[in-house]
Amino acid sequence: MTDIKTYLREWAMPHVLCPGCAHGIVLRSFLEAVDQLQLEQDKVAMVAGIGCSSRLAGYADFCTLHGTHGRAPAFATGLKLARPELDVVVVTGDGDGLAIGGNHLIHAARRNIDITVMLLNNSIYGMTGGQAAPTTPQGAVASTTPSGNTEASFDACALLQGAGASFVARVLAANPIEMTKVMADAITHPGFSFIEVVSDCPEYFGRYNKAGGGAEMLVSLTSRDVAVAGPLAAKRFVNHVPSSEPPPGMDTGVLQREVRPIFSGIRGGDTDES
Amino acid sequence: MTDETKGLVLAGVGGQGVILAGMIVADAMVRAGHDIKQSEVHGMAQRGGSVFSHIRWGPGVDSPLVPRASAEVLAAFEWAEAIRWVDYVREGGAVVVDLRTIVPPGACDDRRNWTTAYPGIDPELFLDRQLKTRLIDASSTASELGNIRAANSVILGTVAAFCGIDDSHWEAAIESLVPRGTEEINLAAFRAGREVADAQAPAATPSPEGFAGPHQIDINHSWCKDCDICSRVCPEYCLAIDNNGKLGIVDSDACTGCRLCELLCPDFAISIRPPMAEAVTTNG
Amino acid sequence: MAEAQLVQGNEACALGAVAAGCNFYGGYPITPSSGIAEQMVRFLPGADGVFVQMEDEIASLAAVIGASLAGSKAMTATSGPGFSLMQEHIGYAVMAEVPCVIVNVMRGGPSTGMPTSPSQGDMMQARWGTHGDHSAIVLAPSSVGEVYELTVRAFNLAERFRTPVIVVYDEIVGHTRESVVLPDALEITDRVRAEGDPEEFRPKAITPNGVPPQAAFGDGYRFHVTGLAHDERGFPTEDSQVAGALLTRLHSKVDDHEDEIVDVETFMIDDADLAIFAYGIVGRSAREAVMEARASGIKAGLIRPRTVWPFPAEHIARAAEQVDTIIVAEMNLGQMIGEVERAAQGQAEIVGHLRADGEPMTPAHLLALITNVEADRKQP
Amino acid sequence: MSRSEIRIAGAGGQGVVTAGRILAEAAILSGKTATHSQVYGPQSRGGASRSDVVIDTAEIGFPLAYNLDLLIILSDEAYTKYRPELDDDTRMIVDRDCAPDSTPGSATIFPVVATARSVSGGVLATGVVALGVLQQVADFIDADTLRQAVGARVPAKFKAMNLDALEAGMGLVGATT
Repeated sequence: MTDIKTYLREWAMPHVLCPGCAHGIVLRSFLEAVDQLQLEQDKVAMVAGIGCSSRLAGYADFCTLHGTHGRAPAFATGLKLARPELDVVVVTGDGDGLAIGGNHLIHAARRNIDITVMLLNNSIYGMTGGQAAPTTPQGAVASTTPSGNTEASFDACALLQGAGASFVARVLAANPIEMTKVMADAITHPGFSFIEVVSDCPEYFGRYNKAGGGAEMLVSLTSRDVAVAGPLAAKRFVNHVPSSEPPPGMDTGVLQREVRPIFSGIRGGDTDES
Repeated sequence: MTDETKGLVLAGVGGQGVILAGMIVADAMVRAGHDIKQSEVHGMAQRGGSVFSHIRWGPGVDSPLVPRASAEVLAAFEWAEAIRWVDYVREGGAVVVDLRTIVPPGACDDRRNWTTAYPGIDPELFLDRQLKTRLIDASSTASELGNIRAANSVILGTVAAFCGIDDSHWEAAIESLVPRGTEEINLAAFRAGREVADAQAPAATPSPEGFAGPHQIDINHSWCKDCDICSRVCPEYCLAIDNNGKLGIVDSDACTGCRLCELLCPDFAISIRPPMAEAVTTNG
Repeated sequence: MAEAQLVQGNEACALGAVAAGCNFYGGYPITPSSGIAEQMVRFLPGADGVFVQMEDEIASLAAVIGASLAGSKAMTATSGPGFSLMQEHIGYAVMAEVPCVIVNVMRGGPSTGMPTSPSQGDMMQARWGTHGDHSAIVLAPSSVGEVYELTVRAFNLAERFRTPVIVVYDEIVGHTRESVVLPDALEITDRVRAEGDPEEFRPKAITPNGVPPQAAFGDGYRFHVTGLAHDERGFPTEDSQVAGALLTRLHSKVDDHEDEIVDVETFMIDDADLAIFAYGIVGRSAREAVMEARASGIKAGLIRPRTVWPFPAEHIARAAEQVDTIIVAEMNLGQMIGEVERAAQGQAEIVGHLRADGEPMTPAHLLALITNVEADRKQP
Repeated sequence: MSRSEIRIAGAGGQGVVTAGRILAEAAILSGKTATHSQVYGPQSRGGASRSDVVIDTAEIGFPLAYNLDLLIILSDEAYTKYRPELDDDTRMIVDRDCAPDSTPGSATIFPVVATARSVSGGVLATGVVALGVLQQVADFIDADTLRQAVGARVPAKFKAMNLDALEAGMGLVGATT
């Protein structure tokens, strides 16, 4: 097993994220997946948008592109079409990927371009100071919804399934082992793969909604975890509220997996060398 | 006078001495002049299965079963049992949990290969309910005194702090009920547990540098943001945040190398090195 | 020598792009630029290239930037509203120093405006559309042949300076078919590639000519690209000195090479009493008008910039010393005229002929204007 | 000046745009310069269609037609739309079926659409028939060059039919006058 720091820009650490923010756990799980798959470090491209989640690209020692707000899937599409041999991974957030960048995300899914999108959902805009996101639950407090959010929120996985993503999964940042496994599956999946990682924002969401610090938010995630696939499902023995229904849309595991033709742009046939 | 009736739940797994402990509690209460009723479940639940004992005391007790949200104290000999029974504790009541055996068999796929599932431990459960919580390491304490089987007396020592009867009744009950020849060690264990009950912070002092255990726990303090995730998720309570808010190692001997702290550290600040690496070096 | 053929402006753009080595096109349909996409999708598969129709213009330029970072020569084409949407990524390409070509076939605006009518209303947007301080290279062809030539030049300049280059022409140039002779041999410039130890690679190094060598993703150099102010390694910085040096370099790498970039056609200007400043399609009407004016004894001349940004201020200053009056004719309500006034520094009277009604300016219009101005000039 | 401007105006589906391109390409084949423009957008859908060709012996300055030498009208709508714009010295060729009573004496009338129908069974070749008429009426282009340009532009399987249409158009001149 390689030291995971091989894939880290150590000189850039510690990273800018707040104490208790689980985004760093997600980066680590991703690096573990890259290591498990033994991907060539020079052939991995990480493409990010804007926001806390997107800052992760700066710390991963691959070819990294920190683009514009919401547009990462579009940058990644051009990159992948021009260099199909690269493993292109988009790291985005709930605001980045579902609000300003929602259009790019669903079209990348529809095309079935062979990239992996990891959407880190912390239910709020962290980088800009705690404003309501398309994933902020109804009733939750954000700096722009001081009396509680009145808008409905997106179910990212359902949205992406509707858009035709050929691989859709949800994992919890509190479950790094499952997260790594699903990420490895997503990277190797032929076609567009989407992972919603349920993460946390203790600094804003936690503080505004009295949900505790990073540790409390993280462990409380597991009590909402209903695994639908994978060997770990049977192993969960503790449930915070065993008798109540899990919140809707919180099913975890691989929710969609199909193989359909991969989009590679309009190009000539395979080069005929003869 | 049900208002004055108090309850205690003892919960553990088979083999931990839950039933004996229950008998000691009942005996101590009788010695203190209370009416008591006790019920217990065992049989199918021996050796690894769940065992519990309900005890109620007061001027006049009708039912032996402790209703939900009414117990004065929960004494959990094991973590999962603490969670199973915590609903029975009244608001402001006490929970005494032994840390030594809290990893239930179902939590890990294979520790040796580090494929451990995070079991979903949630200490916030206790904080939410505003419970007086005492997390103790009864087995270690008993071992140090010379017999690990005295662990249940350590637990009773801590429990005693919340039951409101004089320690002399406890000590008399222990003397009369524990196996012949173990009276002294059990009394010492009881007193050790009694001391823990009064302590606020974890008994052991966190070490910022770490120390050698079966697995080497390295903390990179220049990256660590002291967010406390690692110490909350460590199934063996090896890590803790000290009074200055800094992360330290409490007990590296207990580390099983499950790597949850490492994998769940958002800041890449913890690394766990397996004992295998040392063995190879030594042999080489 | 190649033969003359009838080629449409948008088709010439696609032919020029492919001739320049373009192997990636990402775009979104919009009138009157769609013909470029429709030609690129025919040409690229045979030229080892890739075509993709994206979900909008924002995504189009993002894909182009992604492809360019992967080593491709990439372009997109659009019109009015789409050009507005692209401004975000024009700024990104400037900041991250990503070579690419953006063609804007101008139509009437603002907003949806007049989709099938010609306009020159995007001249300032091409210069200042994206936020923040930045340099800009903008070329303005006036004929089908020039569309071909300047599209090739746009790619060469983009590669040479590691920056986006914009080509603007109006609907008439885009849609008209013309007889052109496409050149056989072209000079093609390629970006300077990074060499040497990847550990030592500095993607945004300060080099003598201001343009650092570039590596492509996947070539063995692992580096970071960001639109944030960054240091020589390409990583975000908040150090004001480092950020200031970056911004200055991005400016000066273009501004210090104006001689190499600026390209102006002057016609009969040496002895002229009055000059007409026009670009794009209006430049052609102006040339005809100048010839007819000369035939009637008026000493008229033409200044027609083929590079509109950087603005050819020196050419204007020289002409202003020669002529009494400069007529600025443009299909907008006054965009380049301000630059001409500034460059002339009061040495010549500036007269505007400004229209934004979707109608072209014919040679007859301009001749009448020249005649009037000449009459005024003779009657002080 | 040797500049000539020709407009072919008709209805969608008559092959008006193709005819304009053929005329411009024929001009190039005979060593001249040419431009061709057409109407885009909503105007080009449904009813009206238009093709402008500028031919010159020298380089063409302004590429659009603004002083027509010749106007060919092949539909009622085109007649209504373009007739009022004309200078007196613009020659006009009008299809017989859309020539109203008021058609001025300067216009020459030919059964262009009817001829296209008889050659091709439809109206698609109307523009090419009109080119035949134009070739005979004005000396912009010689007949062989025009035949060559038609052959190069139309799809192979319609080549013979279009060449027939061109000959039929040329044959109309003289037959009627």
